[in-house]
Amino acid sequence: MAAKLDQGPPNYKEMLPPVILENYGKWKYHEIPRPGVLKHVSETGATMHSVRVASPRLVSIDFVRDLCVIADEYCEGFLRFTTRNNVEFLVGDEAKLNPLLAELEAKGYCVGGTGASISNIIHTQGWVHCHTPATDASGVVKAVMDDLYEYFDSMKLPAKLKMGLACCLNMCGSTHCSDIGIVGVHRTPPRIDHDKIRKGTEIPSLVASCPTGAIRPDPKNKSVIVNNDKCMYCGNCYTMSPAMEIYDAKNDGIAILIGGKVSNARSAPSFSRMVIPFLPNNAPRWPETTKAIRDIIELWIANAHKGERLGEWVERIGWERFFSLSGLPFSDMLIDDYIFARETFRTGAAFKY
Amino acid sequence: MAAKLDQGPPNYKEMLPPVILENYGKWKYHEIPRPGVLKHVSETGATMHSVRVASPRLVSIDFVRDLCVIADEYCEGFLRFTTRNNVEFLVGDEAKLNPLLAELEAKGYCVGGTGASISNIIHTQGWVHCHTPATDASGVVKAVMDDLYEYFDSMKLPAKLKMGLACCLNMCGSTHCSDIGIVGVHRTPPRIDHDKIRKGTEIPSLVASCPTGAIRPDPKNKSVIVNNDKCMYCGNCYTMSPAMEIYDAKNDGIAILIGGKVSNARSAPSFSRMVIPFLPNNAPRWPETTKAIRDIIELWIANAHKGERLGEWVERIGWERFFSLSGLPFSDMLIDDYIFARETFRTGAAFKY
Amino acid sequence: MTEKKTPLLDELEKGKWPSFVTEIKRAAVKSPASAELLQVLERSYAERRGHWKHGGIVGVRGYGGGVIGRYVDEPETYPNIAEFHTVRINQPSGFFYNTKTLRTICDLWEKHGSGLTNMHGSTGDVILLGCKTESIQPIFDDYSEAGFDLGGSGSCLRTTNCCVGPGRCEHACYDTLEACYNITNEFMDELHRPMWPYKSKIKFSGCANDCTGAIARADISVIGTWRDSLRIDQNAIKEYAAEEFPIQSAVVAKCPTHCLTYNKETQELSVVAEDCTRCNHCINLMPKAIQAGKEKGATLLVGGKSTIVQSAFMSSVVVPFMKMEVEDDFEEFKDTVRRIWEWWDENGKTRERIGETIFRLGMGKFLRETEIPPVPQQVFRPRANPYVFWNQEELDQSGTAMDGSEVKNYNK
Amino acid sequence: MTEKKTPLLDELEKGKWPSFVTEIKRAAVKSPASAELLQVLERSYAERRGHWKHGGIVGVRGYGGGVIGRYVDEPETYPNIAEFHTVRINQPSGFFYNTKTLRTICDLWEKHGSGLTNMHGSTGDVILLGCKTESIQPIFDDYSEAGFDLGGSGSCLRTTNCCVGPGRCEHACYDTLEACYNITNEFMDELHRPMWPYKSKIKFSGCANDCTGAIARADISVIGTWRDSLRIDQNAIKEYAAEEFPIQSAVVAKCPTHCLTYNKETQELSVVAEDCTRCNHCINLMPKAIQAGKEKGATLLVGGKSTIVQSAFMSSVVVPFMKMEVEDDFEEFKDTVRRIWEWWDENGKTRERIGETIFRLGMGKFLRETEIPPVPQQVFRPRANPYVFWNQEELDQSGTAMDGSEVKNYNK
Ligand code: SRM
Ligand code: SRM
Ligand code: SRM
Ligand code: SRM
Ligand code: SF4
Ligand code: SF4
Ligand code: SF4
Ligand code: SF4
Ligand code: SF4
Ligand code: SF4
Ligand code: SF4
Ligand code: SF4
Repeated sequence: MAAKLDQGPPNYKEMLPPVILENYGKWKYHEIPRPGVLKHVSETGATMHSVRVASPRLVSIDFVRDLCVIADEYCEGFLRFTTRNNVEFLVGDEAKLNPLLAELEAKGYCVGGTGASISNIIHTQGWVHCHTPATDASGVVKAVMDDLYEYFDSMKLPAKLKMGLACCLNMCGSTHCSDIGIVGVHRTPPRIDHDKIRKGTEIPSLVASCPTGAIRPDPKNKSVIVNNDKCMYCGNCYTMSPAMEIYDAKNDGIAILIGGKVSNARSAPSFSRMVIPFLPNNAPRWPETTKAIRDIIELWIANAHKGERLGEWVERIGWERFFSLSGLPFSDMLIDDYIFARETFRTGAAFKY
Repeated sequence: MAAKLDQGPPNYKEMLPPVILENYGKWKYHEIPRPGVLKHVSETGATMHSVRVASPRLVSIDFVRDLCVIADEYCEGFLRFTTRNNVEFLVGDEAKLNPLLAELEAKGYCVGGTGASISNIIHTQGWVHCHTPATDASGVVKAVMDDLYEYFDSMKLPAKLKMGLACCLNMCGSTHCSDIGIVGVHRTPPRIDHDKIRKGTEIPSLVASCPTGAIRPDPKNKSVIVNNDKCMYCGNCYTMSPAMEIYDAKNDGIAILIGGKVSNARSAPSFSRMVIPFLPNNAPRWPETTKAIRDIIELWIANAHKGERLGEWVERIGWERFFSLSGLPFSDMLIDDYIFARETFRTGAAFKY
Repeated sequence: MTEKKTPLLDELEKGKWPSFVTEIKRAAVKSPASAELLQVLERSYAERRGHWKHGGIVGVRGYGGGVIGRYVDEPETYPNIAEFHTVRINQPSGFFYNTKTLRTICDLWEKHGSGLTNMHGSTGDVILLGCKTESIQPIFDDYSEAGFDLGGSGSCLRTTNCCVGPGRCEHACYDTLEACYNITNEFMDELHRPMWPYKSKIKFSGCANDCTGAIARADISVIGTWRDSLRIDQNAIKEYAAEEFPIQSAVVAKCPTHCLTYNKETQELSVVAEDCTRCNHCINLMPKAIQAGKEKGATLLVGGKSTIVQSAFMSSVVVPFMKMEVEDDFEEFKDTVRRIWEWWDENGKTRERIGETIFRLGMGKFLRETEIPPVPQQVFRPRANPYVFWNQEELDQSGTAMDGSEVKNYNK
Repeated sequence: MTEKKTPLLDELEKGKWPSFVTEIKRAAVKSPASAELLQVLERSYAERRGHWKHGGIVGVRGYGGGVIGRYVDEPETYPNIAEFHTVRINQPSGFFYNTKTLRTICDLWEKHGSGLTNMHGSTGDVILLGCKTESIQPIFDDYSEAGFDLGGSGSCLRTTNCCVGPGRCEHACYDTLEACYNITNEFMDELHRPMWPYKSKIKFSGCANDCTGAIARADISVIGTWRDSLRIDQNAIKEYAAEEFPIQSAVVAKCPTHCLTYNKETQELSVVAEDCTRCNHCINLMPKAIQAGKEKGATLLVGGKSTIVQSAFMSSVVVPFMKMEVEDDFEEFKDTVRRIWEWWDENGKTRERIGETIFRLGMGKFLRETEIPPVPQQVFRPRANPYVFWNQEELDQSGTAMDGSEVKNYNK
């Protein structure tokens, strides 16, 4: 049979377990009987348990097949993934819940990520597959989640904590509105391969790609010139042309942004804000990064009101106070100087120390 | 004697009444025994009464001389003006307070403007003296203050109400952070007098003056061309060159902005926001403007909490709710499309109707 | 190959969290490409840099995207991953699967590729990670036959995604799963054949909790809401009270608009409906007692994206409330979004996301030209500057077009 | 002249508020220029447009500003106001006057000009409204001899002004009157001889109430504050309580940082000092009981201005706390402001206010180059984008300057 064009994704209706088909749109409320387990109750009185299991996201097909075996046994052959890449086993038959949990435990699966916990980190390709990373993705995630595991399989945080990791400023990992964003950053200007430029780069597009106007054409050379003083190492020129190599092993690393959120609950969605401009790429376990994140989280735990997201807490106490409490050094690098800088300036004479 | 260069302003020390000299820096608290009268009490126990009197600001020297006569009689020859151009009689001898008030009343002076009242309107030159006005200044102020007089000589508002009027977008009247800003606006592009341009205008400066890049040089003509579609009638080109006549009697008028403040008390200083893009220049008494302002003020009075500035009230209930409560029409003209527009967009899914 | 040492990566097999290194090793058992990936990754860990080159153009007949080209920088050393492209397979709505489908994905991927996958990519696709150029068409053919289709890449509509919605959530204000499926099918051409200035994403969240992060991650963010008043079940409130749930401190005190009042005596909770902004907080905390209103639909927000080039943007409100009904085939949504894309297609510069185009040209112009009514819900607050554009045709123009030298003589 | 009718303006003599029309009429009795002003203004009211032309350059020997040139557009019809310039006279600190000084102002103005004045202009000057070109120098000479000096106009330091401060206000955290006087005298050259890209204004407010509107209206805004904890007099609190002053609802509940607690039993008010942002609200409401701390000074904010060209800016914090002491001659302030102006003078474009220059070039660069330490008080919040400039000299540069074609060979 020939391939069909534009047939679209498989129909989700075929992917729903019977308990969902029967109670579709009728869910009334949920409870979280224990970390990692959601119990949804329908208007009809029916219940469904979802068991959330960590995934490294970058998985082998054998990992997926293992999941299938479990789903066949306990979930009538159905499961789902979450928008944070966790696995959710959907248990229509309550009797199967405890056996499932036992099996998961036996096999070393990590159950958690519900309620006031840290769930999986949304992340990206890093050194595994992308061409512009300033850090790895999966490795940093692994290191950070190992360190914070106690907050994944419990629900003792002030509120949910959503983390994102992006290995470069393209920010595929949605770090810009995360409670904690881990962002791979370059710190040196691109090195130009003039030969490559001459071979295939569309110079006007390349020039236009630079947000700060650091690149200008060099007609004599049939290439371009970068004004290093204007460059802020975003790498967008490299996205446009492979001749603008941006990685720099000695100087690439990680920046930490905090306090973003996307839900509308209580407070409006907000951007994450930079609090640490650079941490080194200390592979394989990025100890500076894991420590910095843990310190921030522990400060939040110690100081936030119950129910207060990280950013809500910082906004309540004030960013200046966050810096004095955390002891993190403040520098002019943390002060915005890009397009929307003005709204960050303190246009008022009231502040803390 | 020859004129002295750079001698600076008269020394304020010679302008202070004895009671101030004696209690300088020692004031402990104040009370407002009645509208328009401040009673300041010093650490030393001394008191001083200040009686605030309205001024049209544009005054004759005879007006000033009249003030002097009063100050000589009741205030040992001292008085001051406020940052809102009111007059303040400084009474060191409490016994003179009531006689002063009686005389002021007899002579028809307006006493008020303290506490939770509307004080004088900071304003500008208008048709009296400036070359760029889109409306008059003093006349609008007179019409508005006549209408709102009951709020000047009482203190029954939820909070202070600070108004500013600027007769053009240069905004000399500090309307950009006022509870209510009255701003003269042009609505049509400049008409170019090419002869005048050729005679004296520096074309590059003229081109550079346009915030939206609407003006471009026309070398053939030795003049400039205005792209009317890009022009938003700010008049900055006219400030640069008299050849760019911007006034247009048929279309000039007034815009109303509300909700700004400058004090840091409770909430941070904030900009005024446009709620009415245009009202006609119905001289001599601008009835549309006086009514629009009264309506806004009465809505505020009816709905605000005690102590809540106009902008604080609107921010609490939400601007969308202000529009539904006030019945003022909302249009795309009220949506920012200038440099800092982005921060005004509602990046959230929570709002009222 | 597999016998080569990976001491640095091995460190990442320690610890509680599941290890991607373990997963690559599992794949490496069967796939020489995955084995080489392990080697090149170990080298990246040592050198602290990536080893992948810019992707060339690779693809599938009849499609303009769906595959990301990827080449290792030293093909001589790593011949098995000289080409190591990814194929994006459009996931089913809500990431629901039956095991049969999942196994099909695995089996086909075992046949053609590295055996490594991301379940899922950040946008939503099933990411088949690593295959040769020559395999791309066969991969597509096989998956297509099995009922799958490609996701998006390039300057097109990207793979849409949605939250679990009515499938398992009491908060869903519209059918996110059906919306995602139906609308994806509607826009097959836009998804598969890049035609726009840049990419455009849609994410469907069933309520203001926005579990897909739509407002930050999608150009078109569809967030469920309701139009009337939320509903309170006073009996259920009493049950919460009986369980000593902190109604006052956790719910009432944190309502951002202070529109809830709890009467401790009567154990009743009341709401000033017109003050509620539908933030969902109280419903989140007391789902048994509080629920959305009856008139349900969605808010349409536009412009979200990450940092490059003009800074990160969040979507902002364009249509405060629209019906999202299966019955009428999501007509209003489709019409509106078509107008929006058309406008962007005409006005956007190359590599300019729609949020940037709107910002550059002005929200007013955008609304006028897409015929979307301006309403105060679109802004947090009105403009602070008086720089209003006036439609000159609506003004008295009897003098404005005149030559400046004659200005004196008009307006009299 | 005076017999001419002004029916429209006459309407503005009605009503309670004092009438500027009446004032012009009073001046018109003695001044033909003011009489003509009345006529031209009546015409403006009828035609709804101004009748003044762009000012030419007029001035005083040895000064570059202080006078605004103004010409009527029909000099033939209105010969007495063919030239109708204003002279800006620098007011005494706090707008305090003895009647002798005021009478001198009046007498000299009666001699030379229209007899109309603004007490005061928006910036602070005594505005002498309307005189002929030939009178300007004599006006200056006479006023100068009487102890007055000109205010600013053009691209210079403008006339500074201040609130009443310690002269009559319990809130003053530094001596605004002396600061304004002393600092004005220090910067005579900057005030009188335009030398900068554009105008620069200073306003001195004694506390966070900002009664001069400094944050909105001055490039350099000096706002009084304190560094330690505010002081509460518990006895005075009890007196307020006795008078049934609503301490809880009016003060405590409106403290923006929720750092006040009122104990109704003991009638004591306490503050969590490190949480207080010194907004002044509680002090405003209970001045008998609450006062500023002991360590007083000012916050220096920079960049305020109105709408033209880049939008209105408010000043933003540059130095959170500086001493403002008469004893040391306001040294820190003067030094800092000199560095700030120098930087702006070097970097600003023509007609670019300092706030716009800082915005264009970046706050980081501004702080580095003026040697002002970066502190979190300068921002509401840190940057949301990761676009940080790094000082390349502080990095390991062993590869960065290389040619791109050799990139492969470095970083190994
Ligand atoms: C499964 C999932 C949806 C899906 O389609 O996959 C989901 C499911 C639920 N979310 Fe969510 N949310 C999911 C991602 C999100 C996201 C997006 C994200 O994580 O990137 C957000 C927005 C994050 C943000 O604001 O930055 C999100 C913000 C919420 C909130 C609002 C939290 C807040 O107070 O700000 C709630 C309400 C609550 O928890 O009370 C919520 C509530 C819920 C409920 C309780 C809804 C329900 O009644 O079923 C579900 C269980 C939550 C739990 O884990 O405790 N969900 N939820 C996603 C699980 C991801 C994971 O594996 O951890
Ligand atoms: C006389 C004057 C200062 C001067 O040097 O001339 C002055 C004097 C006082 N101000 Fe003011 N303010 C004066 C202009 C201002 C301004 C600037 C302006 O009006 O343009 C502001 C900032 C306006 C804004 O925020 O938009 C201002 C914001 C305040 C506030 C803060 C109000 C608030 O809650 O937001 C207070 C505190 C209060 O009233 O409780 C205050 C308090 C005071 C006190 C009570 C201070 C004191 O203890 O002596 C004085 C009497 C106020 C009254 O009238 O009730 N003053 N005050 C100015 C009178 C102008 C007038 O004629 O009406
Ligand atoms: C695979 C994936 C990361 C992942 O591991 O999950 C990814 C990978 C890439 N993204 Fe992305 N993006 C992915 C989701 C995102 C997201 C998140 C989202 O969609 O929710 C974002 C942020 C949201 C947004 O759209 O702005 C994102 C923002 C970007 C950008 C910056 C776009 C911008 O306007 O700021 C680029 C740069 C570009 O388009 O040239 C980019 C470009 C890329 C490229 C194609 C690199 C490039 O410059 O050509 C990456 C290919 C990596 C590779 O070789 O595999 N990717 N990218 C995600 C797609 C998987 C999927 O289809 O499901
Ligand atoms: C007289 C005065 C209005 C008044 O009636 O009080 C005034 C009058 C003029 N201002 Fe102003 N400004 C006056 C205070 C202000 C203020 C308020 C303040 O200083 O607190 C502002 C807003 C704050 C600021 O500085 O931004 C102000 C912002 C402007 C601007 C816009 C500047 C900007 O950067 O946005 C201009 C345009 C210009 O400089 O070319 C301007 C220009 C002008 C000119 C010189 C017109 C021009 O384009 O050349 C006006 C001369 C009128 C005349 O013929 O008498 N005037 N001007 C004020 C000065 C009196 C004094 O010295 O005391
Ligand atoms: S964040 Fe950057 S490096 Fe990472 S996957 Fe996306 S484009 Fe590639
Ligand atoms: S890295 Fe970014 S800022 Fe630097 S030259 Fe390239 S595009 Fe411009
Ligand atoms: S606001 Fe405009 S018209 Fe009015 S005085 Fe200032 S510059 Fe002149
Ligand atoms: S009025 Fe303003 S926008 Fe219009 S041409 Fe002149 S400077 Fe440009
Ligand atoms: S967005 Fe709302 S409807 Fe969708 S899963 Fe989250 S809570 Fe449920
Ligand atoms: S939905 Fe939000 S705003 Fe509405 S009542 Fe509940 S908590 Fe308050
Ligand atoms: S700013 Fe402060 S010190 Fe100055 S007058 Fe106003 S309240 Fe008093
Ligand atoms: S000064 Fe302001 S922040 Fe400080 S205690 Fe008083 S009201 Fe609260």
